[in-house]
Amino acid sequence: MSRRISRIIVFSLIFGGIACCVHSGAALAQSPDAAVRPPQNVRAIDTRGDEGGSITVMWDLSPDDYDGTAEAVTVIGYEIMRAESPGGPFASVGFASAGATRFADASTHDGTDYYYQVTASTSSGGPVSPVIGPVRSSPQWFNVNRANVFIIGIILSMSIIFYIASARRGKKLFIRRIAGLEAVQEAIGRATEMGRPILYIPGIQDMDDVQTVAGVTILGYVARTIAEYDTKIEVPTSRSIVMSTARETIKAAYIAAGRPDAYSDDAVHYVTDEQFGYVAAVDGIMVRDKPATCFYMGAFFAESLIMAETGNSIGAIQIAGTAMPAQLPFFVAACDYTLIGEELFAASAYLSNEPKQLGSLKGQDVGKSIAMLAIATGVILFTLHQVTRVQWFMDAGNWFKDLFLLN
Amino acid sequence: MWMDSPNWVTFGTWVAALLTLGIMSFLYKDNKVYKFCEAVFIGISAGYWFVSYFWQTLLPRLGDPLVAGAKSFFSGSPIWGSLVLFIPLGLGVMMLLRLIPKTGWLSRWPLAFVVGYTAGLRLITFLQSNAMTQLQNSVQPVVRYDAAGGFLAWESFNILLVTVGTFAGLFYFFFSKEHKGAFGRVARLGTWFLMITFGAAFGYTVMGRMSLLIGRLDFLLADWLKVIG
Amino acid sequence: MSNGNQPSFLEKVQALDRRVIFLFIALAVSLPLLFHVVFPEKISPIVSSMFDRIESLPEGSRVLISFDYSPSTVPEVQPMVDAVMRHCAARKQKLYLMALWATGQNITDETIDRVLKVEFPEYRYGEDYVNIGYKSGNQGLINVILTDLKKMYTTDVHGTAIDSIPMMAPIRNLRNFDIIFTFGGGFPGTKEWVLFAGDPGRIPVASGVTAVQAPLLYPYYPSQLLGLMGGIKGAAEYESELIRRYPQFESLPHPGIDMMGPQAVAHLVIMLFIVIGNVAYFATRNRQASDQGAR
Amino acid sequence: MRRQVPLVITFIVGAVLIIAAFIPHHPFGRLGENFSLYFDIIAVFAFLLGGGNLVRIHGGKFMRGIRSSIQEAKKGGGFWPLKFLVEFPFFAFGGLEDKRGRDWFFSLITLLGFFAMLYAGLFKVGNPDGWQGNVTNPEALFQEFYQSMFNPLQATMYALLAFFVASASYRAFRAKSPEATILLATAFVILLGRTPAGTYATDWLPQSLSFFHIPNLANWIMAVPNLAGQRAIMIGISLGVIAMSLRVILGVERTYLGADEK
Repeated sequence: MSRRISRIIVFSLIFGGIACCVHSGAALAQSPDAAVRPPQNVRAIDTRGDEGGSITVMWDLSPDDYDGTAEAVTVIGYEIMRAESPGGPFASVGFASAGATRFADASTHDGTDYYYQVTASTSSGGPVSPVIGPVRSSPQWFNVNRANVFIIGIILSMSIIFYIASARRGKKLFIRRIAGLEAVQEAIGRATEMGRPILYIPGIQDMDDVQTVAGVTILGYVARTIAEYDTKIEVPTSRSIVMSTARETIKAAYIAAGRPDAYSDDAVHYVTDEQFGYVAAVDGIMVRDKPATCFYMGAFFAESLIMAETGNSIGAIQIAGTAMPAQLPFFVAACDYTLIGEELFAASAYLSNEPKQLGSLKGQDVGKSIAMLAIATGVILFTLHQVTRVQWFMDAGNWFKDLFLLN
Repeated sequence: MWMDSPNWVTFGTWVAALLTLGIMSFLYKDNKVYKFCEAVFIGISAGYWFVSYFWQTLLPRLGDPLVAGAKSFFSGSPIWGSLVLFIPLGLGVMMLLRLIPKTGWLSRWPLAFVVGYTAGLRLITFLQSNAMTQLQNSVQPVVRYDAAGGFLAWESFNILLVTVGTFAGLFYFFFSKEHKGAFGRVARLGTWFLMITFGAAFGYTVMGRMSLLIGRLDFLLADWLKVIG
Repeated sequence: MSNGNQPSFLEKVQALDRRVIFLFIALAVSLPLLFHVVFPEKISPIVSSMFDRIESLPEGSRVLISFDYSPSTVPEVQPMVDAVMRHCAARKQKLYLMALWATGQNITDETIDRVLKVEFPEYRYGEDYVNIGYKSGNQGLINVILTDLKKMYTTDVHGTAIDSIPMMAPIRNLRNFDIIFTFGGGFPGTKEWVLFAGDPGRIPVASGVTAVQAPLLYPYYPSQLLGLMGGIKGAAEYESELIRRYPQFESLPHPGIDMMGPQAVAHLVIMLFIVIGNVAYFATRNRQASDQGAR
Repeated sequence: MRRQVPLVITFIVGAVLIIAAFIPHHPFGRLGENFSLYFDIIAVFAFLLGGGNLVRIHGGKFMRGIRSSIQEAKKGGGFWPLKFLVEFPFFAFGGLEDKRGRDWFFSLITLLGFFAMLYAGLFKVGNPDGWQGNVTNPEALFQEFYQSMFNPLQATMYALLAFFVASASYRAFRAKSPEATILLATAFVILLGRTPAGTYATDWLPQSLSFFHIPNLANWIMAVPNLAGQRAIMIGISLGVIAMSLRVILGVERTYLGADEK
């Protein structure tokens, strides 16, 4: 909530700052004794869409604030004063710089009556506005400021859920080949032929990273094939929860393949939470056990290239997938196949080959179409404004752009 | 203190230097010294993290509030705040029930909580920070004029290029359409933009990585061998 | 493939043992370190624009330096700060030091002790330089001091009243500074200084940031940003220009230049290997093609 | 039943968390924060499993290894503890892939490191402020271990990247296809732009061609085409995450939950 308030402050400050500073040089020459007038039309309301504890005070600029034409600026800012009774005593709760027209007082107690007045500050005191109030703060049940996030979230979610549902009803969907995932089968087959193990790295982050969740679900489908082929798999993990989840996942895959007896907890073992300690161990496993195939699926940081290069040096087939933009180049350079960003999240759906999972991929495509449509609309509106100079396009463009504004 | 004595400092430097060389020996080939360093690293780092979790999470965020809650319980004050903590405590204990075969299935409850938490939280954060912010930044005129009304060809071209590149890149990610024909060509253009992104990031990172090596060599040459000043 | 079972030299080069590359990288970094190999850095326009500005400002000009970083980025950022500070002091300009980051205040003190007090003992606190320290508020702070500095800063870091410090007398707000330098690598930093002080106040802002940050800030140059240094390379450029104009600084530490020696050699070695790899690749490919043609 | 309850938990936790993002009112306003605390606490409990696993693996290796070493020493009679001590270095540093488990020595090292760290940290050994002291006090034994062992090991492992970027770029940057050529060319220009050589190489270009001045070209690549690629990746990722999360919350994707036995 405080972020929202600070955004409001920031925006008012931007405009206020621009407004006042252009002429503040001239202001210095002015005598500070010139009588300035207080801010007009002061209002105070409960801050919208918050969890309580905040009241927003608004005002119209003092006529002596910079208004675009005035030669001089004498008001350097506004002091917001608060009291619990109309007679005072009033104490300052904050300061807004010149040109600002609102301030969020985030130090209120819900249900208490407050009275406000706003001082137009000059370098030597300043006039005060009339007292307003009472006003109380309270928490709300819906954050109207995030209505746009809500609506866009609904649109994107619905497009995905719609296609999951329609695929479940049996509608046939086309999904293109994804080379990296087509190679999974072949890579497991190769390890089986060579009688060497498969190394699976589910990233180095904990389960609270959605990339790790993706990595573990992909592990589920990989493990199913492994169980059928009776290949050995090694999953060193750098987090304990990932270890537990990976064990559940692999066990389920062995049961699904009808070979629960072949499963052993030893396939998955914890190494250390430390990023580079983990890598030191994984490198050791690679050069000693010489896996035929290495999977890297999840969230990676700098260690990505250390593992991928060591894996390359032992001649393993390597399939990587991550949504860490900074590490993608290294996987692309050192691995045979790399799932880029979105493909990592699509992988488990693709490998599952279940209609409803594939349906969600179609939904993602619709989401991308919506995103492109949105960009195109905004770009066209603003470009039309530049070309035609018709203000309406600018207004429409700004309205449209604000749909994606986080506040 | 004894640890501040010059001998001890020298000893610490020697330990650090030998460990440094041990790890570097892996570049030549796997060997016993590397294996030794690896074993040290795994042991102390796992211990280090557990100690950190213990003092920085378990005690201040679970232990202390529970003790405080118990105190206020006996003094008759409200204890709702600490009662809530029995939820994570319970989930944590369930996690340990894996160790008992009969109750092992209960450990899926905390896992289900964790995955649900991750899914719910990340859906919102990625919707905001990736989708909406990027869309907002993408919306800008592809034709630009300066204040005097002159056409800014270069700026306009750059923005157009970014917009086209973003679209082409998104085309590449389409799953439900074969990369063939006109669509395929745009998707191909998208891969070119992705390759530029990867090449740029790769080239740009090299300097940072070299700095790390310079740092290590500087330690070996200056602090340990003292051959450079 | 070439005739016979023996792989040709070019094929061997293509599948070069990576340890050969490792060896070259190790040498490329350690030899320049050992023998202090330095390269003449050619100052790029984006750095020279701010160097020249400092150079052209008259004696006694007012320079604001904001320390917007933490110890973790000191290795990358500090060389730039030292170089700029030295330059300003050599030009006898008045230094006003502050910080948007809480961690910046200690770094400011450390820099004063190490650079100003040692190298410029004639510099007097309160007359030639002042440290007004850290205040919270990020861009909000910038915005307020753009109109009224003394609203936020009533004392310096030592608790001395601002009004009793001689060099603070002519300062009412940010517009009284001739140039603002911001050093950092995150939020708040250069972007905030440009948007909240430089643009609205028409004050020249120059900046030194980490290498990772720099590309994100290039769009601001040259209209909104006077100049920009990115990481060690930026520091090296500034240091070498400084030494070129002020040879007396040659004996002082110049970590930027020192670090760039191994950096440049290592980069060149990597590029050389890329070229060799491609030459070998094309040579074998062409030979393959001609072999097939002959058959 | 055993499978249904976890699915319901996932659904409720995920759905409530999404809705709570739009409800500022207590108790939803801070639900995300609270759940993140719960996660941290669960993670500490889980560490008992992970750390236990580590101790079990290396303890097992050590026990098996030392037993077989002692047996070896007992063979042929004589005073076996002395023989054991003499042969110890040979056992410890036997072949890397010692089939007879003689590399128990390394497991011992791991265990020693682990317990030494726990001992130093949990009991705050050598902390000048005693029990009340901060565990990160640099004078305590815990931080001393950190400085002299953890730190150099970590920094060196990290520094290996300098070598690996070199070997990876040598192998990967070959102009084998249009895509690979673009990757190669971009990386090359950026690399060149980071050295003085880049400045000198194109210094002779006239002002009108300043765009092709290597540092300028490198900056342009970073600011324009690089940005386009980044944006496409970021938008794609957001949709991937939304779809993945929905599949998990709705129970369409449930691999991670395991299966019932029997």
